Amino acid sequence: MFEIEMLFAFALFGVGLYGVTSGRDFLRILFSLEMLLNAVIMMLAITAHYLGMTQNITMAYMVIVLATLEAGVGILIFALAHKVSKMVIPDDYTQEVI
Amino acid sequence: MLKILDFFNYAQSESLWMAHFCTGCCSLEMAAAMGPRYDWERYGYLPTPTPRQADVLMITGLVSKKILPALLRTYAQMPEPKYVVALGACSFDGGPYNDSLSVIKNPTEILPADVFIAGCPPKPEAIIEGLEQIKQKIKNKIPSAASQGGLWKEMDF
Amino acid sequence: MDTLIQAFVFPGLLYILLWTVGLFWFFRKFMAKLHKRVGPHYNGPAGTYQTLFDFSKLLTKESITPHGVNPYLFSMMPLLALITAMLPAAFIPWTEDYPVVVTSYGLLALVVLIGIEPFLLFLTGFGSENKYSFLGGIRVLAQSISMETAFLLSALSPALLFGTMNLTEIVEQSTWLSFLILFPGFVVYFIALLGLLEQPPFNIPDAEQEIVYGFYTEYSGTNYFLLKMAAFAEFMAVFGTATTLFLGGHYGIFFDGYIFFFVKMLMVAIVMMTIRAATPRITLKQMLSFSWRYLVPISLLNVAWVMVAKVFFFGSI
Amino acid sequence: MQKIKDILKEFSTEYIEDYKKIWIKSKLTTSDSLLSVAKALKEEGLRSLSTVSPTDFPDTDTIEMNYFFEDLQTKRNLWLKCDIPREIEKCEIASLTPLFASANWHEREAFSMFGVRFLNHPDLRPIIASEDFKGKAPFRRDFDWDAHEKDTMIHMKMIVDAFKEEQENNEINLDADSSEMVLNWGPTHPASGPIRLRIHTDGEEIISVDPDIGYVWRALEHLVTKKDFIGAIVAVERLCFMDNINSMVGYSMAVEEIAGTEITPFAKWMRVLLGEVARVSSHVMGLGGFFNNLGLHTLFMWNMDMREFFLDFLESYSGARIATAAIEPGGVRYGLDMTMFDELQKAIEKFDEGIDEVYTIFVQNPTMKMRAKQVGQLSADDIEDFGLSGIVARGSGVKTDIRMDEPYAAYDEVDMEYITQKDGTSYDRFVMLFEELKQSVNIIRQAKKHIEDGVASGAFNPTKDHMVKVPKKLPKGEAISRVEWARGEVLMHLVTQEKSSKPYRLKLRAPSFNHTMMLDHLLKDKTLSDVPLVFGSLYICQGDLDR
Amino acid sequence: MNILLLTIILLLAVASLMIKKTVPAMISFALMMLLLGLYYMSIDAKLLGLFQIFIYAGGIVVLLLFGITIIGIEFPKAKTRPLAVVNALLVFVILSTIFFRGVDSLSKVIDKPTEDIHLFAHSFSDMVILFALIGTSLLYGTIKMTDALRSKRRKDV
Amino acid sequence: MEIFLIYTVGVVLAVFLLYFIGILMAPYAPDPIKNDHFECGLPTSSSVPKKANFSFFVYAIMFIIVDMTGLFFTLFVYADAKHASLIGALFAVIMAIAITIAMKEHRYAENS
Amino acid sequence: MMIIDMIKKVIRVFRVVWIKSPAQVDVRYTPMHHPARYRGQHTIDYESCIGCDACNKICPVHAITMKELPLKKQNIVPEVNLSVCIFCGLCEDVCPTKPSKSILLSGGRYDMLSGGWHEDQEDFWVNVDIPQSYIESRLEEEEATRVKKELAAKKRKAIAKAKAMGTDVSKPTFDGTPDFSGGAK
Ligand code: SF4
Ligand code: SF4
Ligand code: SF4
Repeated sequence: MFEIEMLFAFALFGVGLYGVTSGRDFLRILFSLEMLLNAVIMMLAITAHYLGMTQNITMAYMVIVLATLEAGVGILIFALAHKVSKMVIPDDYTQEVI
Repeated sequence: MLKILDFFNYAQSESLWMAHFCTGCCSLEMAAAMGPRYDWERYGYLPTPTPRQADVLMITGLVSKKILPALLRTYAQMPEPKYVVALGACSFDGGPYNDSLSVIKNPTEILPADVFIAGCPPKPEAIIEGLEQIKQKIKNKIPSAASQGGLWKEMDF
Repeated sequence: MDTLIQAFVFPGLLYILLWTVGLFWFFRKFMAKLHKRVGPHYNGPAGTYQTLFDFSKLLTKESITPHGVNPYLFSMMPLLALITAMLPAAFIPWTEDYPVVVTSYGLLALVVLIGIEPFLLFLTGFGSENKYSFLGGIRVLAQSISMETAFLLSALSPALLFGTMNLTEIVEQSTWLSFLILFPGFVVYFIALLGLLEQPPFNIPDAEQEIVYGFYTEYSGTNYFLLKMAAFAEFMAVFGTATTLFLGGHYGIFFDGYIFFFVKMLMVAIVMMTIRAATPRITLKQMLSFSWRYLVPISLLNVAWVMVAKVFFFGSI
Repeated sequence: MQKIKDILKEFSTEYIEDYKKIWIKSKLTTSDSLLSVAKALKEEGLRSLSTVSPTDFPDTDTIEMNYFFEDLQTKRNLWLKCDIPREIEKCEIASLTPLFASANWHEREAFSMFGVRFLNHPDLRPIIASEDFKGKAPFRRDFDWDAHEKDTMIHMKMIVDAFKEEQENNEINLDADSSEMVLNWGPTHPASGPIRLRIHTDGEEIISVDPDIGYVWRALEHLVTKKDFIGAIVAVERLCFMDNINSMVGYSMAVEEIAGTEITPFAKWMRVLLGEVARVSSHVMGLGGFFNNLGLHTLFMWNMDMREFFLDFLESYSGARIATAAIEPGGVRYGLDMTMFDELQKAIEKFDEGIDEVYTIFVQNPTMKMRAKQVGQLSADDIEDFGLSGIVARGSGVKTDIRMDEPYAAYDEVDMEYITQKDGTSYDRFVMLFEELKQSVNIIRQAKKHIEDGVASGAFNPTKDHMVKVPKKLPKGEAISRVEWARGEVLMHLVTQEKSSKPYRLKLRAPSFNHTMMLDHLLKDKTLSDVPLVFGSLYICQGDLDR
Repeated sequence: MNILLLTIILLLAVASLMIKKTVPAMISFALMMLLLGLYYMSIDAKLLGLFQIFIYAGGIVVLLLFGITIIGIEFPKAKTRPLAVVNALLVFVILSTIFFRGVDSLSKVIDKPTEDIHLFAHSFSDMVILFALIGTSLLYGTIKMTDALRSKRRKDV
Repeated sequence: MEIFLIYTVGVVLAVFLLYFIGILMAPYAPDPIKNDHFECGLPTSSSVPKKANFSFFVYAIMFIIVDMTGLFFTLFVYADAKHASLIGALFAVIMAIAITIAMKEHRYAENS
Repeated sequence: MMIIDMIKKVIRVFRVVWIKSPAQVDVRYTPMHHPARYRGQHTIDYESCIGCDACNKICPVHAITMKELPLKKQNIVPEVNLSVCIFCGLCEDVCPTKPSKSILLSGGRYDMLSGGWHEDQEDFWVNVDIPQSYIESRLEEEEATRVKKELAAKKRKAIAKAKAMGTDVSKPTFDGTPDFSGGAK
């Protein structure tokens, strides 16, 4: 079980990586970032469960906090960039932001 | 099964909600009927903000040409089953404004009502009495008048 | 079998239906009383059947799906809203031995479930393709984010005081002293509750005079019935949480029992209704600034107070 | 007064004469000098243009334009006339809108009703009249509305098409990629009544407001010309049913002036009494409506309870709760049975009981203050420029009240004072309503006492004195009468022909028309939440807005 | 059971990236997070699971909805890069290889509870002050940034 | 956990039961005008915008931060040492001050 | 401070709970306020009506139609379409009959309902049911008056003649008009 669930965590990481690198719109990029972080949380949780590393869960809380802050800042940056250059897909940004 | 249907029919008749729409001065007496002295909520009537949740549309008197499309559209946008009450002389033939340029002279011919309450404006007692008649109509399973005919079906609005 | 009964009878469907009908009746009657009116009167004793009829009628009315909307989203949302609104009932200790689920994180689960509701309401507004609904949806979003934080923080204060998030334990440990310590928290909770339930002065999302009926505008018939029921189930959940957390649950004066729980909930409802009858609506901007300038800092300070009180007065450490 | 005459003397006029106490009546020989006259008058201090009233004379082939200028500070008024040709192509006159902001909608109204074109008007679109009267002049004497009537269905289609066309225009004008939209506020709306505000918003923020009115247009001005002098009260009282007595008083005064009848003191006092009762019943509802627009129905309900008692008195007196038809040219319609005063006494007691609660709970309401003190600010300059009146004007500190400026009925014997507030915000208007309510009840008390004393001393005979006969046929003449209506100043301009039994022309200048004009001014850059508040505080009734 | 849950999660994750329409994508993302929370609960990390639901369904989704309402719900089509798939696959393979090579050295302890809820308050509580500082500075920065932008726009207009 | 799942399933079933009763009993008569959007009884005056002008973004960020604070307090529930409790209280006070200052700043920036 | 203020207001509103609502009467059966002068449904007294047509002329909305009677003097009697009438009471005011008006609104009924169809409203009349016997009796009366008049005319002629001839006229030549008015009701 342990191995298979870890495998899923890696797969989620892969999906996240795909989303970040495939040049989509900002919403998907944020999704993917969340997925990347969630893969990490998953790994932490699984190791905590199967290997008894209790402190990993506390680490996972921290990662959640991090993920949230990151989402906040990310949205902010995208919103500001959108206001300036009216673009939705980061690859299309041509103007200087602010 | 029939009993259940009867129950729902009874429920329908006892809970009439009005669309919030005023076209003329009769709505003043409608407000009075809502007020503390007459309090039509005692009988289960309730005004709702949108026609989407209403059962009864009140033609509150005067219907001018410009508001007729809004009236018909409001009626059309109410969900089935729906009923119409006409208040005041205006809703029959324009009442005191019969000689006027801009009122519709035959609102009930365009949108037939189930009950007409005469007066100008009718007393709140009369309004409540008229709504009781609609309750009776629903209990006797009489289909609403406007669904039976009327010029509104041919009109474009 | 037992759980089926739970799902359909006691804190489940039938109970919630009864509650909905009864609360709607009570609201109308009490509001009428404050308006110097009588309220529903001629249908059944003191008009008690009136709201039953109302709901039956709504259930059997036509539900309109406007064109241009996503029909699945449009009719799924009321269902989801009702389901999410009914779930918290499982966590609330109605009587001595009656939470369906006893968990050590009951409080958090309640807060989470109550917090999801505005998001669904936002989607109802967003999915209706109607301007009023659209504005209403956005207002729901803005309002819920400002009120939810205060709600969460004030709801946490009993847990912080008693050192547990198990609702049954919270009820068991509550005393007069704890009530006094938690009183500021209760006030904040109450204000946040008004905001979360969209009650005056915070009934901004469905402000009739501004944006016809907010996110309810396009809903009719069965869908509206479900949404309305969800709203009342939400009322129940929030009142129940208030009673559990701050007012000592089912504990009574001479004996304990559900009746006290009920009475306490009604008391919360009465206060809410009276506020509703005495305060006009404020604007979205004022609500936001009120919430972020006063409510949230006060709720944070309240948390600090509770933690200090825990150390120095309550003596649990 | 003399100064105005001096100014007028510089231009060529047919006559300059005194009319009533505070009016000057004059006629210009040509319409060309209108603009320069107006400019001079504005400099002199006549800053508000009350209304523009064309009268159609097919016999002499002219349209007579009547301008009513007012000076709210020193109470000098001017009635200026001039003739313009009647043919549709040549029927034009210089617009006064650049000088007098209040002329805007009045000129548009004259344009859509009489086909008078105003040169240099910034926005000369038809107003009030529905789409099917576009390009026609329905109020001209020779307009054949029987023929017009035949195509009602086609006209309906025109009206509907206009709505759809508007939508398409909006779609084109709006940036599809932005958050801007045009929102209808009304007519099927819980708070609006039959009016539509086209609100151009960006999210919650308002960019502009364009009131679309005419949803209850009944063409009352046209209607009265089809009824005889007594039957016309039926039309005039329907100006707005909230306060119908005072509008009938105004009309009756105009008729009496032309007929040269003097009514009895008892009838005068009855007019004061009934008028104030009607004002109370209107104000009480206005107070409730104001709070209704804030989402609080309690005050409305309580006030409805209070109002019923006043209506009871009206019903006992006249036999109808609302459509009383109780004032006729020549006096008041019914004699008075002194037992009716018991009911009035009950109403006053009820009022005294309730008003305290209203004050402490609602007028002093902190939430309401917080909201209403920030929006809807009108300065005294705005009031004069836009010709506002009634509680709106007094809320901004302008001392104007026809009951004292130009006392009619028995108001010269009534003991009363100007009530004003300083700031002119929505809150001040609300307080004004409340204060005036108290004032009105005070006047009712005075009038009641006066009548009771008069009856006791035998000066009045309540069953006989109420009417003097007014002849059925009036001589040729022209009169204006002003009354302080619940909502502000109503000006009636009545024209009669020789030996006719019907009014020839009646112009009703209703206050809500000017107040609605202010909406755009007040709501720009505010948020959507302020719409009902400001709308409610301007105390608009759609009945007299559209007429 | 867990495997099924995880499969659904993975599918939803892919779906949320692939669905064109915004709102359904958002819903599938939220659902995925919800299921992930349930999964954590099922492996005995209850608080973590609740946090997951709370933060994601309550916080981040709302935040993203904010973003959507500002930026607009309709996005232009993006050109996809086929290389990204290869890239992601490669990373996945490398990660798994590394993991499977070292997995034998890990010793499984089944009986120990997953969560120690007291751990945080015991040992890490001082950290929150750090968080407070970070949060405060973030907030301050945000306000400065938005306001700078707004005033810039105001000057432009 | 299982009880909760069964309860959930029961609730879902119940709600769907209600829904289907409603759908079965209700009449159904669509028509183009009825299905048009409600806009105060007139044809729609413009289409629904696809985005909102939202000047409240700051509040969203604040919400996230306070939400995180709430998360930390949830963990503080299990604090059983004096030290930890006092740290928590300090944390709350700092956050309160931070939000107050931020709001002041925000209002100042709004009004300037 | 504001919160305390608000709480005070809330408490004051709450005090209303002890006030009894004025809505205690079931208004379906009893009106709340029904003064003697209430202008409701018309009653038309066909006996006293003199058929002067004044009410028809004054009515601002043309609600009154005059029903033709086969009588000579009182040849018309008003009938009112309640759908059109606006209950302004002008017809009552103008009616010249004394002491009681023959078209009477005062004290009328308040609930006037009809079916909502346009046709239903078109025949929503206050009818005057004039029994045939009344008409007959009036006819006879008229006949009698006519006869009387004729006789009087004859008499006058005779008198004139007689005067011309210079005879005494103080005594009628014919007396005893038969009483036809019995059985009018
Ligand atoms: S019937 Fe009378 S009260 Fe009613 S709308 Fe017409 S005029 Fe007004
Ligand atoms: S009450 Fe008025 S409307 Fe009715 S019949 Fe008499 S005069 Fe005509
Ligand atoms: S009812 Fe009166 S006014 Fe009418 S015809 Fe008869 S007598 Fe004349």
